[in-house]
Order: sequence, then C-alpha cells, then structure tokens
Amino acid sequence: MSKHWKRAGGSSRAAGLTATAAMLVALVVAVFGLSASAGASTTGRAASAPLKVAFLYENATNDLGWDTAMYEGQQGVVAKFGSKISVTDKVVPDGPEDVTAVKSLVAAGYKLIFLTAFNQQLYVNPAKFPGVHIVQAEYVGILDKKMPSNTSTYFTVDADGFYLAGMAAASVTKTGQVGIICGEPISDNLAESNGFALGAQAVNPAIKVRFTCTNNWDSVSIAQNAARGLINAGAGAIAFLTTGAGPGQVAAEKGIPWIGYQTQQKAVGAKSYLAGVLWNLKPLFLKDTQQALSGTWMSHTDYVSMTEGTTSFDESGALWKEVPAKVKAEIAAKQKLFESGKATPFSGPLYAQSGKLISKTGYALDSTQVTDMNFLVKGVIGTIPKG
Amino acid sequence: MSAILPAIPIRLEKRTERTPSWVQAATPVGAFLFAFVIVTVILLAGGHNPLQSYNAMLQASVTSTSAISQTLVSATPLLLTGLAAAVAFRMGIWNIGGEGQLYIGAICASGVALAIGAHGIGLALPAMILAAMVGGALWAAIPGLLRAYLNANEILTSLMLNYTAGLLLDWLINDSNSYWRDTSGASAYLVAHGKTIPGAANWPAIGGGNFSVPFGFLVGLVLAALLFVLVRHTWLGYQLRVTADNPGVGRYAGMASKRNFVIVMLLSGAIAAIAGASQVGDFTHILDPTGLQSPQYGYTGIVVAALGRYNPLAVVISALLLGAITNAGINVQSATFPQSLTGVIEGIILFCVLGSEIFSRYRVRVGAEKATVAA
Amino acid sequence: MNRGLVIQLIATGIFYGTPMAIAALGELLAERSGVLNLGVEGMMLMGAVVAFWVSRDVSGPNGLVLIIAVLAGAAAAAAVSLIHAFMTITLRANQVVSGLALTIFAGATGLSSYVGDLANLGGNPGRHIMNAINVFGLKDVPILGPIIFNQPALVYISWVIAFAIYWYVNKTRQGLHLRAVGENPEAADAMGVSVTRYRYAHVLIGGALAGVGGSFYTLVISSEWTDGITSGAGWIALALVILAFWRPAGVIAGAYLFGVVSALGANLSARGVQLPPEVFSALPYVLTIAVLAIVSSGWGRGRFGAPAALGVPYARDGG
Amino acid sequence: MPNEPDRRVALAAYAVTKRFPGVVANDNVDFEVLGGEVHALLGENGSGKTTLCKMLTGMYQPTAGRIEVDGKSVVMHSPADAHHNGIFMVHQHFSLVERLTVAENVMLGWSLDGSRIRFKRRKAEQEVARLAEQYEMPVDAGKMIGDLSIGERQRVEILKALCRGARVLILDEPTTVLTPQEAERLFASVRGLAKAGNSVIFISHKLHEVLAVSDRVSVLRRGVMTGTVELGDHAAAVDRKELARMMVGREIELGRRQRAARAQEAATAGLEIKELVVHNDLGTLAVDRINLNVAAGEVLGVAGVAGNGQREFAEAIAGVRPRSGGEVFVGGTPVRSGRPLAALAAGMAFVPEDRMGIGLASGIDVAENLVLKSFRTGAFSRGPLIRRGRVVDNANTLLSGYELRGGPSSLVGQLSGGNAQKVLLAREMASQPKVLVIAAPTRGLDVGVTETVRKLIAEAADSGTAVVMISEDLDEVLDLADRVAVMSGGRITGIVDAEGADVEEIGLLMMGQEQAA
Repeated sequence: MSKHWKRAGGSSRAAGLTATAAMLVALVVAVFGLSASAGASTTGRAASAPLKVAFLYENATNDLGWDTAMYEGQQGVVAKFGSKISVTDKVVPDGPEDVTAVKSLVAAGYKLIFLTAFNQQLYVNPAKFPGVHIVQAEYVGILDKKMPSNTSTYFTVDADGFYLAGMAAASVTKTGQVGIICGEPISDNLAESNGFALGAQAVNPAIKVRFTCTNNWDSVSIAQNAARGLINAGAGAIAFLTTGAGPGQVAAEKGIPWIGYQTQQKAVGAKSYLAGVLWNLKPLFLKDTQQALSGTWMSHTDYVSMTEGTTSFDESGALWKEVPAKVKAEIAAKQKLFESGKATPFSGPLYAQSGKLISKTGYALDSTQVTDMNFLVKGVIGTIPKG
Repeated sequence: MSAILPAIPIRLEKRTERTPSWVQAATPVGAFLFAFVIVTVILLAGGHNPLQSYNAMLQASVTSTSAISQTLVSATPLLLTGLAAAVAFRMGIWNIGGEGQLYIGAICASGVALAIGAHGIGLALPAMILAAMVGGALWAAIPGLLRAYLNANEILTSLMLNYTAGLLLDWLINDSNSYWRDTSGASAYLVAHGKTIPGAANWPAIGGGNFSVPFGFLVGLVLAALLFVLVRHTWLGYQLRVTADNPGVGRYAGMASKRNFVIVMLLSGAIAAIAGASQVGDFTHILDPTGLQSPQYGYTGIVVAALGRYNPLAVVISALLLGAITNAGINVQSATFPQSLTGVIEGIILFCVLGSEIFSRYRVRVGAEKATVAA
Repeated sequence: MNRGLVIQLIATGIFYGTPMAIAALGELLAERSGVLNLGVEGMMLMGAVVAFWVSRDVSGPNGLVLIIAVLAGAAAAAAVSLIHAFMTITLRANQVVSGLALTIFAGATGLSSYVGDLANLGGNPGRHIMNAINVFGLKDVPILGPIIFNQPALVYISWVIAFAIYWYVNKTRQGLHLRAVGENPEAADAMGVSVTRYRYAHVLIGGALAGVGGSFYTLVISSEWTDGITSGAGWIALALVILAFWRPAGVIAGAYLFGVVSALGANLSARGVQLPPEVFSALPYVLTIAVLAIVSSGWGRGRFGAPAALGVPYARDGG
Repeated sequence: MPNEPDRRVALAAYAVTKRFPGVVANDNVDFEVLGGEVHALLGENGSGKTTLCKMLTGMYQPTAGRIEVDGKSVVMHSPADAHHNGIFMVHQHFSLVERLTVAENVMLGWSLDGSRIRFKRRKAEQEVARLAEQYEMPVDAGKMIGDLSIGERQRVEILKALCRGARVLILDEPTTVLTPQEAERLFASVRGLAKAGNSVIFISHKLHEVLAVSDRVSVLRRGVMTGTVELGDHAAAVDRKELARMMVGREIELGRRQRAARAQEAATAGLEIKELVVHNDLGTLAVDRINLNVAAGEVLGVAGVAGNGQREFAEAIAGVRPRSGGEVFVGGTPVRSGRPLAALAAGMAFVPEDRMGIGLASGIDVAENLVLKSFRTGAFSRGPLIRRGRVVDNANTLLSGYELRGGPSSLVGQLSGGNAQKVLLAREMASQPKVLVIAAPTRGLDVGVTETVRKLIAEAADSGTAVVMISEDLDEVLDLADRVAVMSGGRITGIVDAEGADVEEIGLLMMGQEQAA
C-alpha cells in the first residue's frame, strides 16, 4: 500500500475546521461591515443640543408596581420639558450588564441618568462617571461609603400612607384581623408594616395584624401565595409591599378588601379595592431635570413622603364607602397632620413586639431610627426572617 | 432515505464517505446567512429598519475599542460555560448543569477572596480559580456518579441541580447570616447583599485606555487551546473519545468507561465554575444572587457550544459572536427595540445552525428516486 | 385550627399544581413517542401571553372568551413546538440542544416577551378571569367542599385530560402504537406504523397542553401579563414526568405534591412560623433527583424506566 | 412430500433492479412464487436475496422492473402496502417491543375486530392464544416479550404474520437461532402452511435445509438470478455440487482444512479453563462449570445455538466480563478475572461477535482503532501526546495484507462489514497472540472475505496460536476445527473430533443431551 495516505488523512479533518473558523469570521465582518457603511449615523447632534436624560429599569415598565411608578415620573419629565430634552429608557436585568448599559448611555452623551433599582447600585459606581448626574432611589452605599458628588438620592418611606391604610383596613375587616405582605425585610418595608399596624390599632386596639415576608421582590406567584396564606389564616383585609398587583387579584377573587401600592392598581380587582398608597415622583424628577438644564444641579438627599407630596392616599376604592364616617373623619384629620409634617406615625408610647418600650409618650422616633428600623411593633403576629 | 417534504422531490441520502471539508466549512456559513434573512424579515415585521438596527448593533459591539471591551464582558462567561458544555457534549455527556456549577464556582471563589483576598492578587487569583474548580467539579460529580453507577439520566439530574444551586445562592445572601453576607453598616438593612471582596483580590484586566480584556477571557482562551490539544492530541482524549463513541469498546480495550465518564463531568463542572469565579473576580466583586442568575450564562453556554459544533477553537468564535449580540441588544434597546428581540435573534441563529448539522451527515438529492414502473 | 390549615393547603396545592400537571401531561405524551422536549417553559409562556392577549382584546361572554383564549394559547404553543418537532424528527437534530433553544427563543426573554411588548399587554389587566366555580353547590361541604368542589374549571379539565391520556395510552390501538414508537421505533415501522407521523402528532399535542398549562397563569391565577410569569414551572413539569414514571395518574399526584409544598411555606409564614422559603422550594428538585436515581438503577429500569428510544432520532436507513 | 402447487402465480418480480450508491444489489431479477408452494431463495450472504425480499415487502422501491401480486402489477411504498397484499416478512433479528406483551405485539398496527379505536387487552390475548393453537405455534399471549426465549420470540414473529392473514410468508434465515430439532418442527409448520394454500419464501444459505423443505429453489449470486431448480419429489437426486456452483459461481475449495500433522507433538499448553462460572447482565447463570484445554496450534470449535452462554463464555475468557468462578490459564500463567489488560498482557486476542458493538469504535478512524490495544506501549506517544505519524504508519503496515477500501483516516462506521472484520483481525493478530478467541468470524461477510478470514484463522493455528472459534454455522465449525465442543444451557454437553463427526449427534448435544461420559 502506498504511503501517500500517511499525511493526507490526519490533516484533512483539521483543514476542514480551520476553513470553518476562517469562513465564519469573514462572514461576520463582511455582513456587519456592509450594514455599517450603508446605515447613516443616527447620533448627530441637533441644533441647540437638548439635554439627554435616561432612565434605567430592572423590570418592564408596565409591571403595575415600582417600575410603573418610576415610569410615570419619567412621563412627567417628558411632558414638562418637551423638546428641550431627549429621553430614552432601558430595561436591563440586574447584573454586570447594568455597567454596559450605563457606559453606552454615557458614550451616547446622556448627562442625567435615573437609576431606579437598589441592585443597580451593586454594579454602577457613580464615581466612575464624573461628568454625569446620577439620581438614585435610596443610597445604598456599598461601592462607595461616601456618596459621590455627582449623585443625588431620594428616600421614600410611606409609613404615614400605610398608617391611614391601616385605619381604613381595620374599620372594614369582618374577621378582626388584617394582614400585610412585606416582601424583602428591609428597613423601610418594616417601617411601612409598623405604620400599617399602628394605624389599624388606632381604630381597633384589639385588632390582630398578621405580617409575612416572601424574601422576593417581583415574583407574581410567590406574592399571591403569600396573599392566600394571609387570607387562609383569617386576615379580613390585606396590604402588600411587593411590586405588581398580584395579591390584589387574589383578594378580589376572595372578596377581601385590599390596599394598592405605588401606582393605581384597582383595575386588577376593582370590586374589593379599598384604598391605595400611591407615589408621585414627578416633583422629584422635575427638580433634578430643571437643575440639570439650568446648570445649577447639585448633589442632594431627599427624604420624601406625604409631607413632600410624593405620596398620596387614594380613596377611590369601591369599598371606601364601607368605612364608617367617624373613621373617615379621623383619617382625613390624620392625613392633614402628616401632610403638614406636624405628626408622625411613630409617636410614643411605642412598644416593640417583645413588649420593650421603644419611645415614651410625647416622644417620636427621629428619621434615622425610622430609616434603620429593624423591629416589629407590639400586636403584630409574624417574625422578621433572620439576617 | 426519507423525503423531507413528500411533495417537493428532495431526498436525504446518507453519506457513505467522509464529509468533504468544503461542506464542513460551508454549512455554518449557510446557516448564518439563512438566519440573517429570517431576522431581517422579523425586524421588518416588527417595524424596525433592519439596516439601522444592524448598524446600531454593530457600533455597540465591534466598531470601537470600548465597544469591543464591552463585548468581551458579555463574552467571557459565555466562553467559559461554552467550553464546559463543549467538552461534555463532545463526549456524548449532556451536562446541562453549567448554570448551577457557575453559581457554586462564584460561591467558592468569593469565599476564598473574602478570606485571603487581602494578601494580594498573586495568591488570591489562583486560589479563587482553584477553589471554584474544586466546588464546580464536586457539584458536577453528583450527576456524573449517578449516571455512571446508577445509570440516572444526567440531563435531568444536572437540570434539577441548577435550581438547587440557585436556591442555595439565595439562601446564603437573602436568608441567613452566612459568612458571605454583609451585615455591617446601614446598607445591610436597605438591601440584602454580600460582602465586597477586598480590592486586592479584584482580577486585573489586560490592555490600556478604553480597550481592556478581562482576565477571565484570557483564562478561557488558554483553556480552549488546552482542551483542543487534550481532545485531539492526547491519549487521555483518545480514551475519552472511544468511551464516548462506544462504552462497550472502551471496556473491551480495558478503558474504565465509567471512570472516564466521571472525569469528563468533573472537568466540565470545573470549567463552568471558573465562569462563576470570573464573574466575581472580573466584574461584580461581590456575591450577588440576582446578578448571577438573571443572565442565564450556563444555558446560553450550551448554545455557544452547539454553534461551535463542540470544537473548543470554534467555541471561542461563537462566544464572541453571542457576546456581541447580547452586548448589542442592550445598546440598541429602547422602547421600540425591546430587549426580548435579542432572545428571539439568538434562538433563530441556533435553530438554523442546528438544522444545518444534518447536511454534513446527509447529501441532498433533488428529483424523486427513479422507480419506473413498466407498463 | 390546623385542620383548616390542612384543607387550605390541599386546596391551594391542587390549584397551584394544575398548570404544571397539564404541561407535564403534554410532555409525557411527547416523551412516550421518544421525543424529549426541554422547551416546555418556552411553550407555556407562549400559551400564557397569547391567552392573555385574547382575554384582553376579545369582548364577549366571560365563559366563551376564556375558551377561545385557552385554545388560542394552546395553538400558539403548538406552533412553537412544531419548530422543535421539525428540528428533531425531520432534521434529526439533537433534542437536548433544540429544546433549550426553544426556551431561549420563546421563553422569558424571547418571543413571549416580544409579543407582550408588541401587543402592549403589560400593565393593563385582562377583562376576563376564570374564577372558582361552585360545583353542584357543594362549596361549603366541610372537608371536600373547598378541595374538590370549589376549584376553577381548568382543574376539572385537567382531571379529564389525565384520564383521557390514561385511556388513550392503555386502551386504544393508537396508544399501543405510541408505546411501540417510543420503545422500539424499528419494530413499529416494520408493522406499518408511521413513526414520523406519531412523533409529530404527540410533540404537537404536548405543545398544546403546555400552552393550556401556561394560560392558567394569565387567565386563572392572575389576569395580568409580566415577562416570564410561569417562573420555572416548565422545568418542574419535566421533573414531574419522571417522578410519575411516565404515568398520567402519577403526574397529577406529583403536581399536587409540588403545589402543597410550595403553598406550605407561605401558609406557615402567615401564621408566624417563618422558615427559609428556599428550603421548601428546593424540596421538589431534590426529590426528583432521588427518585431518578432509584428508578434508573437496575431495580426500577424494567417496569418504571424511561421509554427505551427517548432522545434517539429515528431514521429508517439507520440514521 | 411437498404437495402439488396450484400453478397460480401468487407473487412475482420481473426484471427487477435495485441500485444503492456504489453497488447494484439486484440486477434484472425474475422471481415467481406459486400459490401453496414453498419456494427457497438460496444465496450466499450479500448475494442480494434480502434486498429482493425487502422490495417484495415495500421496505425498498425497485430502481427498475415491476412486482406483481396475483398477476396484477403493484407499487408498494411501505410494509403496510405489502401487508394489504398479504405479503409478510419474518426478519432475522426480530422487530418486537420488549416492554409489550405477546398479544400487544401481534396486534401492533392491526385491528382485531375492525374497531378503529378500542383495544381490549383481554379479548386480544384470548384471540392470539386461539390462533397460536391453530397454527401449532404454542406461546403465552400474556407474557412480556422481554421474558421470552429466542425460540418463542421467533414463533411470535411468525404468529404476527399469520394472524394478519398472510398469504405469502417470507422467512429470512429462520433456523440460525434454532436447534436442529426446533428447525425440524419449523419445516413441518412451513409444509403445513403451504398445504393450507399459503406460499412461503424460505431464505437460506444452508443447502440441507433447502432440500429438506422446499418445492423449488431459486439461486442468487451477486445480485443475479442464476437459475431455478425443481425439487419436488426427486429432491435427493439433485446434484449438490451443481447448486453450490450456481450459488458460489466458481468451485470454491470449501474443503476441510488440512490438519498439519501436529497432533503428535507434545501438546504445549495453550489455553486451560478450569471450573469456569459466569453470569450474564441480568445476573442469571450463563456459564456453568466449564473445563477445557486448547493446545497451542489447535483450533477448538465451539458449536451451539445462539444464546446458550457462548457470548458470556468468550467475554469471560478475554477478561471483558468478570468471572463468577473458575480459573483461566494462558501458556500456564493464570489470568485475573475481569481485567482485559491482564488478558492482553498474557497474550490473549479476542475478536467479538458484535464487531461494531464491542470490537470497533465507529466514530473513530481506522488508524486510531488499530492502536486500541497497543497505544499504552508508548511506541506511539511523545509524553501524553499522540504521534499521529506513527499511528498512521502502523495502520499502513498492518493493513498491507488486506485490500481495504478507504484509507487509515476513513471512519470505521463507514466501512462495510467485511472491511470492518479485516481491521479487527489485523489488530488482534498484530500482537502474535498465544490464544485467539474469535466469535462468529464470517457472519454477514461476502464469500471473498469469508475465504480470507478462514485462511487467517488457519495461519494463526499453524503458527502455534491456540484458537477458540465460536460459531453458530455448524458447516464452518466442521470445516475449520480440529475438535468441536458443543455448548447448551451454559454447559459443554460434549466434545467430538471434527473429522467425520455425525451432525445428528451434534444436534442432540446442542439440544442439551449430555454426551455419554
């Protein structure tokens, strides 16, 4: 047998593979190259350069929850400033790709970027983008203990809104029990849950307040599971701090009054919608955009709630009529006090779940105690998950 | 012989000789062209201007150095999980557990980084990679041993382990005071998060200015070369190929097919775990459950391996390609170009390349078989 | 009091187990014919989004619109499963990779979410919802009331589907052919049974049932659309098929077990007992691995193992 | 005595040709089968007889020519079409579904009472039991196929066809899996079927069977019909040599191997087996205390019906399967159980029955398959790396003795059966083994290769290798072996000298009747 087979065999397979690789790369470059030359560049600057503003979301902006409330703020900005600004938004799942998105926005000349989610702060370090103003919901301070100069933040705690909701819920429940789904056991959720409990206890001191944590922010089925759990356990009215209107749907199906949150959600279960603690972030976003436009933007930290008008109490629920007139009056009065900043839900005497006195009569918790709250008030049935 | 569509006289005839190399080269290219056509049609149907979209995608991923660096950020995990899947699938072992092995790698690497990171990168980096490889290999050993000794289907066991690993990750950060969780400072109560690894343990990126190659990508390139040599040119690779092709022949020739099966599984798990270590070392510098779970690098790695026909060198190219597409998808994304379109485009490309596989095993004959029936 | 909890748990378990059961019944048929389809998650999401689209845009009597919505969801999922069928049966591509590609193509970040964007389904609720019906007015019967007689229609339909599949597989000629195609396609082909036609048919039916399972999330559990709303149910359905040893009755029982376990965590925490939710969620997966190990080892393979030709493309000329 | 056929042409093929890429399986073949006739189709392996029958049953479509049923020209695209025309084929390896019962297998693709949907399991079992009685094919209708013996499975195959109203039954080499006595009962059933008016096509490559059962015999060689011979009442007078010539074309010297006058030498110990006990995959006893000695240079034939432990016996000796008990010695040195490498080191070579299943890796190329057992010697490696050049050189030298189509880098999976066996033998003989264990050496090979293989076995023996040749083809064993050991039910039921052995006695031994001590 001739020796000519010797080399030919082995190498033919390798040739095939290198041919594949070369062909592949050539194709990719050719195809993309073609379209590069043809496409006109779309990033030319218009005459008087409008301010470029961008919003970065972690979930779709139609989740009827946190991101929808943020999106309403964005629409407010667009409506107000029109052609003076050019606005875009991106939905990027949390992770290193947040940095990719921000880098591409900065490269495209965006000067004002709203980061809407906590987790984005694990990746995007504002200090790395000095020329850009970055507005964040709550400053988590992981990457940089000190807040960089190009960053501002607003801190929403709706304990006051949920106090009113607690009063309304306590007044309509038929089982002497109300329930709240807390989602992640973070400080402002605990403050809102305690506000809800204190409001309910103000109307009915013997009321039972059930508290449950799902440790999950955006899963519809987990939140609904928790809602079923509360109702099965006897809750006659429920509120929830998870994003999305899932639990409201379950409550409506079982005829249990429910409290909406962040954005108008009553369409999901209108017949048993009681009331809503709604956000209005327009004033915040408008202030930042105006300052950026006029070049007077400085870093600031806002601590917002009813007093600043960013939280409102919606009484347009079908079941609102079942709230006794006396309680309606008390709610209205309390709301005026909250809006004028003369009262806070956490005025003494205030006891922790364990019975320990937190603050004596006549004294209220100060803002840092609220922002770092890690306890449940007396009368609440439920435990904060460890950690 | 079976007709593709009885109506159209196209028949598939099994090739009885070796596939000519021009066919081996042309099939993937043909597949990409076909995918390109379908994607263009979908873009038109969705009301996008294809050329504009392609241009924007191009600018986001290839034309500028910073774009290329960003592409490498997405491509690095895909290269590593791609190689992990390629080495396993090439040996006929369906390791779908890359995703879970990635999480375990991240957990081990961040644990080691937190412990000894302060002693400088010289010690931290190798330790992180080693720890991740050990963790990933052990996690992959479960489906490996169950399949080798109990004949349990490794597709499903590795799939179930992905979810178990994800829940372990959530538990470590969200639900327990584990070593990984940062419970100090006010931020601990704002959002549950892990401890940031010491600065010294951050992996270096190579290259200056706005062009930088993540260290993990270089590890991937080295691994690709090593795997290519291992599979094609070493006697261990030969034994693995024989036992993969036919375990009976392996036993007949005195090769421990069960042991080889487990070796490949451990190797695949270890490589996938390096992707986890690279995410912590190169990019996130923190153990973050959502950041690791949302991009689904483990599953996309299988796509990368399939596109590269399980050949380590071709996997480098397909990883870069998918990295570019993912990266471009983020940049092009706006209200009119939703992020979900990237998933659709990736799916179409994979289906076309997968479908083209058949043409290397079969020859297409046009015209029905001449079954002339005499009057 | 805890007797009430047990009843509630079982009722919730059945409710949350049903979508997974229906999708698993579909996958059972596809696997019985020898085709593994890892794209169940993608198909369920297609069913969910299309069903919701119909529920939001079509006006008419609630019952009728819901039927149309479920059928539309089933059709959409079946259409997507056709891609997998063509890939794996006609082009004999690798079933594992093709199934994963299907979930990437149609899943949470793919076509289903793209359809959601195009039709702007997010944020505005559907106009039709399938509520629990009061069967024969027995809703308030002490024990069985909430469990059996107060469930949405799809739960009862899932029982009918399960029995129909049991009857079809074991009591009809076509069922016999299906079993033969899954166990030994060469033998079935030699007896004049068209392996290709059977595999196509059962992958499509599998897709349709996955679509019905998916529509449960947007027509019954909630009437709103969010990307990836089934959140992993497709993968649990795959596990269910194995846990049930490829038998319909086992699928129903396994699904309800999963439902109870996932409901247990929430119900306990509502009663003040806060256990890490991850433990409950991990239980089903760990259970599947254990059962798989037992079933596949020598003891179980004879009676309970997977169809012999599962995952192997069939070609008359040896492929 | 076969009865008088009723002259009606039940099934025929006229000027039928079938071309596969690179080979013409049937070339312009004419073939007629009369009603109520047993028509044998004789031909060597690879002569095209199976391809012809696949065309008669719609599995393949003829490239040219036509097929007629009862005189009418038909085109059949699938077995189902053939079944409509009453044509059924019983294949050599059965197409039965292991996990279904006998009744379910029979009912596959057919309706008992015409009902399109309903399948009543109990009623089907009763019906199948009744039919089994009627055609004297006793089998338990409710048992799972997985639990049946090979003989029972064949009866189920035949029963499947008969239940469906087969008028023309094609049996493809049915006796290879039967003992002579079971074969005899099969011939009786076949004659019964013919008497009842059915036609039977009996495919075989064994002369004595054809003469014993058929009315006429047609002979195929290399795809061409060389002639049809009337047997009928003067079967005995037919010239066997003439038929063999028609079958094989040239006077193949199939004569017996000339025994080198070696019996007198001191029989140096080749292979010694003491009290060998082996279990099969399901854990049941397959080899029951076998004792054997094979001297160097001797060819020991192991005859017996398939499935009597031969496979486990061969694998246990070659170390591929662990021994449950007993000792194996090669040239006096013991070989550890279940250690293929130990057997290899001791000088053992093994050519398995399942060439592509165990012997060769189909996805790997020829050159790398040839070093399957020698790659550890280091001759082909530089450290852990493969020296491709050395491996290809080795392939060229080993294959120089055989004309092998396709070079060292063609994939083994693409080789024909004959070429694969050549590669296997080249590899095993390369190490000049002390003992060669070879199973089913010539199954499925065409005449040319069969001749080469037999020559090789003879050369091996003459060069001093102790050869253990396991084959179901009794003629081949008698031609090549010095002594014949017969295996039945896992035991050696008797050892006879091949010279002048009595086939009848071997048949009884195969049936398990112990040889008078």
